[in-house]
Amino acid sequence: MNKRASLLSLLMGVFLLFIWELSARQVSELILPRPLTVFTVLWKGILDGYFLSHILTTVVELIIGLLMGGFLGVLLGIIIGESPFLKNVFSVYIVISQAIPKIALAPLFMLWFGYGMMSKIVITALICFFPLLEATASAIQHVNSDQLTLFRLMNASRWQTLWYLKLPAGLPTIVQGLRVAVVLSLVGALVGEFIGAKKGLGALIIASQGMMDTTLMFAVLILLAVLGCILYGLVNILENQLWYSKENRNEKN
Amino acid sequence: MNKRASLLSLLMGVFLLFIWELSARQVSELILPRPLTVFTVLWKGILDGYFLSHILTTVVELIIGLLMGGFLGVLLGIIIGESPFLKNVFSVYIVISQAIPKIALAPLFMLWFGYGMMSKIVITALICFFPLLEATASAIQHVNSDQLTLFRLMNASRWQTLWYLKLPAGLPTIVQGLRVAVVLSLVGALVGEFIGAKKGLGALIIASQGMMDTTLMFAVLILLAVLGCILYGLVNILENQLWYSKENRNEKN
Amino acid sequence: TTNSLTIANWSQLIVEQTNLLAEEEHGFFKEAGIDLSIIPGNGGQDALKNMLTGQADIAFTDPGAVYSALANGEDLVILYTVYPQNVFNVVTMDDQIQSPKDLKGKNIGIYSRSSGTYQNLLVLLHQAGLSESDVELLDVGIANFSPLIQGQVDATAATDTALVPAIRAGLSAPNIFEVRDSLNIPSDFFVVKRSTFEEKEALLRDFILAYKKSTQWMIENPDRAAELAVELAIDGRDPEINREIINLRNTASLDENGQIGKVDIDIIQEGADTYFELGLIPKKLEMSQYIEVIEE
Amino acid sequence: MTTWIRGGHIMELELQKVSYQYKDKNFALKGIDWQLPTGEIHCWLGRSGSGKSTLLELAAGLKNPTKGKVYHQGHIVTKPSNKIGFVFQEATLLNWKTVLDNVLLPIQLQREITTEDINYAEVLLEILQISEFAERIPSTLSGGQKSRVAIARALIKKPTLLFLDEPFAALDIITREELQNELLRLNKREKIAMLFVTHDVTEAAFLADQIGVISQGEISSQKKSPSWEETEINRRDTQKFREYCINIRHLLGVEHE
Amino acid sequence: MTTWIRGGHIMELELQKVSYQYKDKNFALKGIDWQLPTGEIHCWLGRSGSGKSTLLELAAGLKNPTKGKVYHQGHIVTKPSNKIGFVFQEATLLNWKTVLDNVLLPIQLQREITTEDINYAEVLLEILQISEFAERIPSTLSGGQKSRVAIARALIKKPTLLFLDEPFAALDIITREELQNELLRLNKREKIAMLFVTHDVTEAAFLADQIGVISQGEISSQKKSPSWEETEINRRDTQKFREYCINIRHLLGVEHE
Ligand SMILES: Nc1ncnc2c1ncn2[C@@H]1O[C@H](COP(=O)(O)OP(=O)(O)OP(=O)(O)O)[C@@H](O)[C@H]1O
Ligand SMILES: Nc1ncnc2c1ncn2[C@@H]1O[C@H](COP(=O)(O)OP(=O)(O)OP(=O)(O)O)[C@@H](O)[C@H]1O
Ligand SMILES: Cc1ncc(C[n+]2csc(CCO)c2C)c(N)n1
Ligand SMILES: [Mg+2]
Ligand SMILES: [Mg+2]
Repeated sequence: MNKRASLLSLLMGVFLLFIWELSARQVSELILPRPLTVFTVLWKGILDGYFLSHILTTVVELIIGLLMGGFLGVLLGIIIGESPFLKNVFSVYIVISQAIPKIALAPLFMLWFGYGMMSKIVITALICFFPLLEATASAIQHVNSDQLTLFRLMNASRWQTLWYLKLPAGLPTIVQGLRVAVVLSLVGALVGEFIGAKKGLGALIIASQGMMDTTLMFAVLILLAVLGCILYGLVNILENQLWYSKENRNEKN
Repeated sequence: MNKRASLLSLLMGVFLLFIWELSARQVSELILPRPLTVFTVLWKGILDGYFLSHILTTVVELIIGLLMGGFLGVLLGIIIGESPFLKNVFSVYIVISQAIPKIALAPLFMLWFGYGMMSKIVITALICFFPLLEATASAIQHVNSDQLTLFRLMNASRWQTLWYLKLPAGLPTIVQGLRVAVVLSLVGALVGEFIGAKKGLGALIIASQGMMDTTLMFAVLILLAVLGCILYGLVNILENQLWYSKENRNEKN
Repeated sequence: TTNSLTIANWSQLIVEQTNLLAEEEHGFFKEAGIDLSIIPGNGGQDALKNMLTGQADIAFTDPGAVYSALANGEDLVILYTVYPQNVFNVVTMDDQIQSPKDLKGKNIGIYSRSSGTYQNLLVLLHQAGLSESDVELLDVGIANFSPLIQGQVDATAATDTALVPAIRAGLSAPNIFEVRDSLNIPSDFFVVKRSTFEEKEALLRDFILAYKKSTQWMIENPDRAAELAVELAIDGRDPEINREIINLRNTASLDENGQIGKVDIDIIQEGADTYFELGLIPKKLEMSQYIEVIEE
Repeated sequence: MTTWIRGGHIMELELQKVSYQYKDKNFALKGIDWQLPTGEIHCWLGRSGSGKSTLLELAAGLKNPTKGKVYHQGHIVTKPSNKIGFVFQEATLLNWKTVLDNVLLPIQLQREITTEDINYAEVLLEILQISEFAERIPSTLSGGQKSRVAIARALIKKPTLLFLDEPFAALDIITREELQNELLRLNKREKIAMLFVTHDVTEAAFLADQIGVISQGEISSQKKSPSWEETEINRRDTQKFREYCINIRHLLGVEHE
Repeated sequence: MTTWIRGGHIMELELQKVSYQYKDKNFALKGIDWQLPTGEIHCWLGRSGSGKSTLLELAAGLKNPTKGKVYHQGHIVTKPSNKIGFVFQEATLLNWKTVLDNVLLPIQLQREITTEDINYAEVLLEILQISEFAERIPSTLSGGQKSRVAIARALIKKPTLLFLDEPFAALDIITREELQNELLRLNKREKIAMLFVTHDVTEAAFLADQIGVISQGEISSQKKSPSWEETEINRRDTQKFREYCINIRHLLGVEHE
């Protein structure tokens, strides 16, 4: 079954490559280079290590940003999910933090966090914390009321109810938020690098645009796609370690 | 209670304005203009109708994009949530669609969807469908197994189980996805306008940068913030119409 | 009969292009039987690409983009030099820096590595015997002059028009090195695909003539243009700034001899050679192949 | 296929050597045979964890046997048919629907709801003494009220075969006995066959035409009821009934009366 | 505060004119008085929906009365204290913990779990006949097994006051009676006071020192038990016990025996 899906997925990939090839024939190399050209450049760049430092830079920014943003997201999500009062106080500012495009504030980020990795990390964190915040807050708010009564009975403190009930019960929803956050963290790191970076896949995209080296740009896009899939896959692997995925497996019969 | 929260929220706003004023005094007008200057420009621009057409353009793009993206997100979320097989087939391509920065593909979007509103709408839809997809898929997958058995007993078709069980039961999670999607749709419309637009708040940001008119840009950012809060508020109002928020109210005593 | 033509612009519809935007009032192109539309873009490369995809007939773009496209095998025709004058510069407030040579070892801000500020800075450095490795470049994005004001960089690469609001915002006693004083590569061209040129040569000629007329109009009526820009240009809120910008573009539109739109093959060739030497394009170009001079 | 008529009875349900194992292999039902003729009520008793609920789900087609076969009216069963009703051990109501809508749900999934359906639902709620809660949300009901909503929901489609898993466990004696009477009446009037799991010996004695005791995944004994002459309501007070109850207790291994 | 000693008894629990209304005002408990002396077992009976569960939650401090007061050992109660145990009508187990961890949960929330705790949990599981399921996930248990896990969880903290809401409803007679015996033994040994809601008259008769009948939000009658001379196990077979049961039935309004 899983094999068949992988096969079909592969087939779809081949089909998309085919579409790509066909479209590429219609337009200039500068707009859409052919798959083969792109993969050749990609392969060369991988072999001679050209991409390595850029990938590393982006990955580091992304991971640190994701950790910071993830932590912040879960934390704020807990606060907002726990206290309707604080929710009313903060949510406007959280929404504002998302509605304002980071690119527009680039000079401030650069001023506050310098031109190095830090500003990229901050932007990544800022972009990816929101889905986790919403997921966590929602998960915490929609707990089974019988279980809540049980915890009240056991005289559980707020923290205990959170830790032993709300968070484990809300895990599926939180992981779903993480899945979105992980993908957004890639976008975040890239946006950060667009603003002014010497290294990183985002910087490479900008540089390739300057030289109108569309082939190189597409090679970078493929790297990004692979990176995105790896990150997403990691979340899936993590999820498979969690109790509820085992539970579901048990129940099916 | 709610009044106190609003008050505190307002106080926090005042505090942030204060910080803004202090920071603005430290740096050049070009980086961070003073609040008063910004609000003056904002107020003038609103009074003389300067912002109107830009706001309208962005709002139209955003709403159509959100509707399209929302529909697509829920639909794909359902498909992926319902069929682990199709999930395995598609999820790689969905992640890729998110991992690749839309800005890099600007000429292709222009080619396929024209340089008018359509390309902005498509980008908006593409950016905002993902959180809804993940939320819907997750909601559908984590349904109470007793209720599922009940529906099997009643000989419910797949669609009925979806419509009468999985979707209503998953509504809190889906609305949470919508909350993220709505905010991302604003980002999407903006990104769409960054790649080349004659009108819209995104176009205005780019223009203000060209003029080095940071004050104007901040006025636009404030408009964006307000727009984001309105959208988010609308989702909250929508949520309050739904059964589960009433339910929760009932249970508290 | 009217024929429609579309320009792929390197930017949105901005003040410096008021001559194009004044079409409604003055109908320079309509007179020539041309129904003109303009596609906004985000950079010269975008403009060129939007033209290459067939979205537009003519690209309003910078030499860097044209050289790159040619080096990548596109067959283009340069019809017209929109701004014979190079409008890029390097600005510093450091008294130690008296000539481009003094930039050695300094921090210099650029917009981004895909922008004209980068390419033209390299040209300036090259003419001063320096290279990219002799300086520390900082992509400051839209921050433009702010890092300079904040002291985060020693100099910043910009354009003449960007300097206008900066000086108004209090950029004091700047030391300005104009790229045109080193090597006056033109700022922008009208470029078409060769196939378009062959198909619509007559129409393109009419277009160029109409464009020249519009430029002439703006040179003659800068005040009216500045007024019009308030309505027509997305960045035209302040008529005074408009006026300054229009003046700058009016100047840039004229070559050394005070002529509008003269195509100078030699400087275009020299530009291509310099771009190749700087590694900005991967091969040498024979530019005369790609230039069709439209005479009146 | 020839097996569904036995000794002149039409079999509503037949289990043939049904075996079942949960994935974790901690528990197994082993080769269970059972026949439920049309219109009869059979009760299964047995210790907690002996496999009653599992067997009921197998009989309803909710689970598929690892070995053996299940027939409804002579047709092999692989999934629940539209002619059955099932009262689960846990009420399992939808909290986003009113009580009435919960009851009508099985109809809603099959066809347009008519006023007749609504009337019938109201009759059922009346019988189950919960009509005043028709517009309530299930989460505001008491335990016993919830379990009665689930019973109404199982009856709404007028099934010919009804499975009940301890349906009255959360009810007081009076309600319980009233509902037992109603169930018996329904059974006689509509000829609904019922498979009824209970821990209450009196209940089983009162309702069952036949009793089965399930013990560690096997049918350890079964017993036909005596034929009753009295009307149902009074039956419970006869000596014969009491003796029958004691009989069943013995089958279950209860030592005292 | 002076009210907690009455006639020489120490009151473990006292309800003083307790009234309660749900938000939707469909149901109300009206001015209920009750006293549970230390070490006694009191049983509440009553029709489904009469307010037993609500009253139990009020008595435990899970709900706060609209009017009136609740005292535990003379102290006014506004939230559940650490000395009580509660078996809810629905088991409410955490599916991400094993049975053993579910049982140990109340300890875990209070302090570090010791080997003694684990040993005691295992003893409880043994008594409740579910030790073999210690490492299982609750969702794989039968209805009766789940309800027994909830009982073990309520006992793990060795409460001095125990509330039980139909705890044995899902159990077969044998297990049920065995657990009744255990409960009584526990009560005698540890002097745990218990408030026990049940629909089973025999159960109430067997366990209770005093019986209360709740009817439409009020205590309609109450009755002290006779004093028993025999050992518990045999009590159920005596004529006196049977008569007492019939007595209770009459209190409930059941007509036949
Ligand atoms: N959350 C609630 N909101 C409104 N009414 C409620 C709520 N919970 C219970 N009720 C009503 O209060 C009454 C008493 O409920 P309670 O659960 O106390 O009954 P009970 O005696 O325990 O019944 P049972 O024997 O069926 O468990 C019932 O009529 C019920 O419908
Ligand atoms: N999903 C499951 N996975 C593994 N084992 C299970 C599962 N469900 C039930 N069991 C086991 O199967 C046995 C029979 O369970 P079943 O629910 O049929 O018992 P029962 O006779 O209905 O008991 P009760 O009277 O307590 O409801 C039990 O020992 C139980 O632990
Ligand atoms: C007068 C004038 N000013 C600025 C630019 C902008 N520009 C210069 S080079 C380049 C390509 C990379 O961005 C762009 C967009 C221009 N074309 N013409
Ligand atoms: Mg069972
Ligand atoms: Mg109750």
